[in-house]
Amino acid sequence: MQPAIRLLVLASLAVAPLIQTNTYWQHVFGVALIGAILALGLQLLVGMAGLLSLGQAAFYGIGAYISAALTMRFGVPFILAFLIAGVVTAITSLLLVPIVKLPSSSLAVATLGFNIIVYLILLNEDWATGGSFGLLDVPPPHIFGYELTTERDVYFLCLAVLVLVYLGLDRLVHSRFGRALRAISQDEDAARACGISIIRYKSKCFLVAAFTAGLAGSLYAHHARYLNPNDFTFNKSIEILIMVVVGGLGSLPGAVMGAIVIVLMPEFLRSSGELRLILFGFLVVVLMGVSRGGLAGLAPLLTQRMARLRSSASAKSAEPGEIKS
Amino acid sequence: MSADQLVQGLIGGLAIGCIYSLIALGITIIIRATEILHFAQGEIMMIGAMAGLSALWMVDLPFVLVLIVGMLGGGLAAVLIELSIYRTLRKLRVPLINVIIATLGVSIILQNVARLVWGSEPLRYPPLFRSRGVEIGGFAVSPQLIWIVVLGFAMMALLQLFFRYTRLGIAMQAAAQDPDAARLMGVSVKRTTTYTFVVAGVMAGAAGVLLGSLFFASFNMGFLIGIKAFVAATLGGLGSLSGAMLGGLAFGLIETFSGVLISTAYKDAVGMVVLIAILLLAPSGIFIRPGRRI
Amino acid sequence: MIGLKGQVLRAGLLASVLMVGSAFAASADTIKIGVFGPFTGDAAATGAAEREAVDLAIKEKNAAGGIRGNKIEAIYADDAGKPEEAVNVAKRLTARDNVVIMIGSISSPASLAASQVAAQSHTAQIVVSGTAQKITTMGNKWVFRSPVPDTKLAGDLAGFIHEKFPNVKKVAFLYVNDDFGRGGFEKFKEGGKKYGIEIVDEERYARGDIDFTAQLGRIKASPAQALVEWSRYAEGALVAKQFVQMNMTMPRFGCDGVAIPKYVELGGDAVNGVFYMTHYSSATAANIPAAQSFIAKFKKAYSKVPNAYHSEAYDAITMALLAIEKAGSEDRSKVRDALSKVSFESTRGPFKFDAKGDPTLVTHVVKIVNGKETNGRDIPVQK
Amino acid sequence: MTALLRTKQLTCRFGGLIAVSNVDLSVEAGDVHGLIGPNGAGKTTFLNLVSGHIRQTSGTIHFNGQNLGSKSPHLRAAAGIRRTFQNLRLFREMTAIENVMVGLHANTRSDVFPSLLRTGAQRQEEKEIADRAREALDFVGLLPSANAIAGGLPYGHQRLLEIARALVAKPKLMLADEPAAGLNGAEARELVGLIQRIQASGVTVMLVEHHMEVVMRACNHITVLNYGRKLADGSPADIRDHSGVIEAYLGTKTVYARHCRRNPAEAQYAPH
Repeated sequence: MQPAIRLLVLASLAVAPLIQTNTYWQHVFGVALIGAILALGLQLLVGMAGLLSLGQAAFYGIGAYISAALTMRFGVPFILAFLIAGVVTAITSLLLVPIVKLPSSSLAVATLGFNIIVYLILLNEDWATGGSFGLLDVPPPHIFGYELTTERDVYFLCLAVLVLVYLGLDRLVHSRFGRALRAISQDEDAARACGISIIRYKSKCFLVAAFTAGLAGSLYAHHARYLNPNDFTFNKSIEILIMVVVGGLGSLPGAVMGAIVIVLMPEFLRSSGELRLILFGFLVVVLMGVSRGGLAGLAPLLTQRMARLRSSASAKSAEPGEIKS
Repeated sequence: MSADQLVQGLIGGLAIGCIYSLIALGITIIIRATEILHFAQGEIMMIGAMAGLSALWMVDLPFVLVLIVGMLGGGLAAVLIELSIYRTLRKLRVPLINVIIATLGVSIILQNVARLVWGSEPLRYPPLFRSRGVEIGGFAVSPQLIWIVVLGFAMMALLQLFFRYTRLGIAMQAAAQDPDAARLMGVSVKRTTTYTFVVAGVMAGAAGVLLGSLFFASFNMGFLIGIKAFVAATLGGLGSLSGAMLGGLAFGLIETFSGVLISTAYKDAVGMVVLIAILLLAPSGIFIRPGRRI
Repeated sequence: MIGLKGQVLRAGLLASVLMVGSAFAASADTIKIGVFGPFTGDAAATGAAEREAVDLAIKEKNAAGGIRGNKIEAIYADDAGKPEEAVNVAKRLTARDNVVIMIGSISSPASLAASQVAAQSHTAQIVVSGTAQKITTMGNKWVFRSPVPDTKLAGDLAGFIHEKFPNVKKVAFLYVNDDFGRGGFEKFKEGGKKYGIEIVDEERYARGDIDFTAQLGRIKASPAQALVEWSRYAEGALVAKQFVQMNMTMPRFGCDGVAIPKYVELGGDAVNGVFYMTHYSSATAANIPAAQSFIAKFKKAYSKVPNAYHSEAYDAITMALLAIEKAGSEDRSKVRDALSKVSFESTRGPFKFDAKGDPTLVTHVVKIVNGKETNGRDIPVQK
Repeated sequence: MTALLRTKQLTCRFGGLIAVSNVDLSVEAGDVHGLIGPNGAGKTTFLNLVSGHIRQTSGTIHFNGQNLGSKSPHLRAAAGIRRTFQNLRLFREMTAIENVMVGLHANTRSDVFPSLLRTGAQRQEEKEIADRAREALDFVGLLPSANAIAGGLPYGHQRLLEIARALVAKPKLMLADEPAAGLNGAEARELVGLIQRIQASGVTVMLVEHHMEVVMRACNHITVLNYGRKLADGSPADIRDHSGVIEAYLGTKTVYARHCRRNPAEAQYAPH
């Protein structure tokens, strides 16, 4: 739509690790991009289709473990493992088909239950997952004969995946599929009267979201190079949900923004020590109040205010005594 | 399963179930009045437990007073949060999901404030009842567990009476079921909503003291219990009072007996599978209450 | 759709501002030691213990003039007990803060996760309380451990049971379902075989569980003659309480997870009679001079008695400082080499690393009698 | 001429309440078929049964010679039954044209993969969807508001938008549930014109309506329901003179007859 602006954003994300050469920050940026991919997937579920899911971390974990196991045990090349992780994760989401028709709050609790079940499987089935010790020494990603060992290389890999996922979801949202999802989220009866199969579309939506989460999981496995069930509890699901809502429901750029802010904010707040998490909580609460649409809705709000201030200021100087908001 | 395991499981499951029920009740009445999924309810319970314990540190109180202080603490925390945060958010007319995420924010704030105030170590609750089991009919029965069950049931009965027979209770019910009609009848829905949070907080505070006396108090005691209470409330059909009560008791028993009968490693998973199965068979929970769906 | 252009723009700007603006320089005239652990989250109490001990040692050292005239500075980093965060903070400490050596973490998974970063960045890491054998057997020469691994603890416990309770051949094993409990279980199973001790009932619980009726009920119904338990103190105290509530009487054996005064405080009367394995206890430290002076200093600073976490962390920082001194420079590999050869009087006895990076300490058995820790090895053989 | 829609002994019970009871009804292709009756007569329930939003307790529905059985609403929509709702059910946060585009869902195919790859066929289809949506908007006169958010449109326009959403798929049968509710006199007259144009375009319409003027002008066949039962069936003229209908509608004849004589304008409306 606005290729110039997209390019600008891409360029700024692309130069970030070149300007900031500290490997720690490059690592965190990579984590933020993976978070962005996760948030994009959940945005489709929550923001577009109105499905409140608290189980996204389960898919993330499944993708991560599949990708790690394939590369470590069977020597599958990274690219293939990455894709298989996405596909298999998407297939596991079919387990949720029976519950997609539940009303929103029950669905939230049921997906939370799904997350707990997956977590317990990751924790207890040592033979497959390494149990509570997790999987160590996941190999770094190999692409076409290159081993991406530095943080910067992996960052660019994540960026490439993020761009593809973003473009893909953007296309989906602005297609017949996306319209159907939004229709379902706004009025299920009317959507059915238009010929939309609610269960099929909700299931497809979970499928796409799970695929995305699977890809993110694979990236995470080869980025962090250590997997542990504790990183895939429902707390992670809640964190992803916070990213989406903070970024702004229904907005893809918002999801990316929300993820980056939620991942980086604690890093910035670290210097505030003991109060860090309290501040974080406050920021979440305040953000929920100041803007209906999260961060994505925040900036237009600010520009409006500014414009209003400016106009009222000029009105004031022109006609003192009469101020209209 | 031996007879002894059956008895122990029943009593233990009922006791923890009572605690789930008390929290689930709060979650349920909040959902009915505001449609908010209140994720900070477990933290309110924690505040109740801490308040009771702090009172006990200052003056040596009998247990009933500790319980009352805990209830006051929970109610106070709930009303402060409602007035300062949720009411403001509602006034700003933000989407429901924003308020729900804000409750997660509140949960983070409460946990960490509690960590600063009461420290990160678990705190010992003085034994409020005799804890060594007494033999009844050949089974070791803990008087403490029996007391928890008795007190839990008493509390729930009081709540039922409150909703059925007091003016405020009836007004709250009415406002929750049909806010517009209630407004026409002269009920201030804004005020009844605030009272709803108070009542939910008081219940959670009571649960906190009971839980503390059974186990211990710590800054992070609330989150997991809160989530489990959520599951319990869902099990009972979100929005129904008796559903929340029975859902809590049922979940306590399911948890205990799935541990006894199936596998302790997958104890929590069994509870979740049961929940999902029940939701599939009866999408509105076991105890369906006709009325508005959420 | 109208706002999309603006949204994309803002997303990009915000992201790049956040990312680019994130560097801050660190001052260079102090010797930095990275200390990470769970300062928030469920295990925050153990993280706090680590911090208290490190603080104490560093204050002492700085008061004595530091090392080569430089002050020592501890850079604390919170991993919240999560492996994912542990990787983050380890990267931060090594890449941004340029620490000379790292101390942490408390839990084994977080320590394991961080150990990869230690290897990649060529920084020595001293694990404070992670007892999983695996940490030091991965062929990572940069990781060292202050506590003794679970293999030794569990093996020694089996030996103790064999020696003092010769009739106990069937035990029930109750453990927390994570790396810590699982490690204890596996190693005890191995260690017990040698003495013909068989695990007839295996029960797990989730971290943070509070109700153990189901597990204890199954144990009570099993043919077990004793209960061996791999718990941390909070859950351990509840297990003890519920054990008593159910009128169970079999002998109970625990591990270093409960080697903390808080265990006795939370458990009250219910923990009387429990035996547990540990590398440190004030009850068994009477003839260790370093321990006595540590206890005295600690009491003065914090007006409480140090626990096993304190002593492990104190030893860790002590050996880190020694290594930096011995290395003669702040070069990370030199510090690592000096650390591998370190030898000193620790709060838990004479300290030395074996080839894997594990300490060669002896273990102790504590029996709780009337709420007091006593030396468990002193008891007569139980018939 | 065969009936497009035929119900036999159609019955729907909610607990003890019988909302629709043994209704035999047929709608001829090309008709505008009115369905009237006092409040609670079961008109909307009947529409819901035909559209599949509610399942019948017993009886059958045949559409276009095919037994609908227990087909879900989306399959019935695909088969050519479209509807509007009594209380506006628009996708409020989407634009007007997007609302109408959703109406074409059952008539189009491209799904996840074609959309991701943006294949030629998919782009072609999207273009067609947009063109047809604009056409439908134009048909109801809403083209100028195509890009407005549906929830922000004036009430009358929202009604029209719902009709456009149903019409865009060129259904065989359109079920319109009180399209005139809340419209003013001028708008109601325009609605009659619109219904006539819809009829002319070859769409059979089943109209549930309280607004008697609209019903009498637009319909060429009317069925009256009372307490869930079919009371009368015939041309508008037949219905006007049917004594049972007047009684059902006006209750005690004398009171309302006098009332209607005094306020002839009001007689067009059914008492609420």
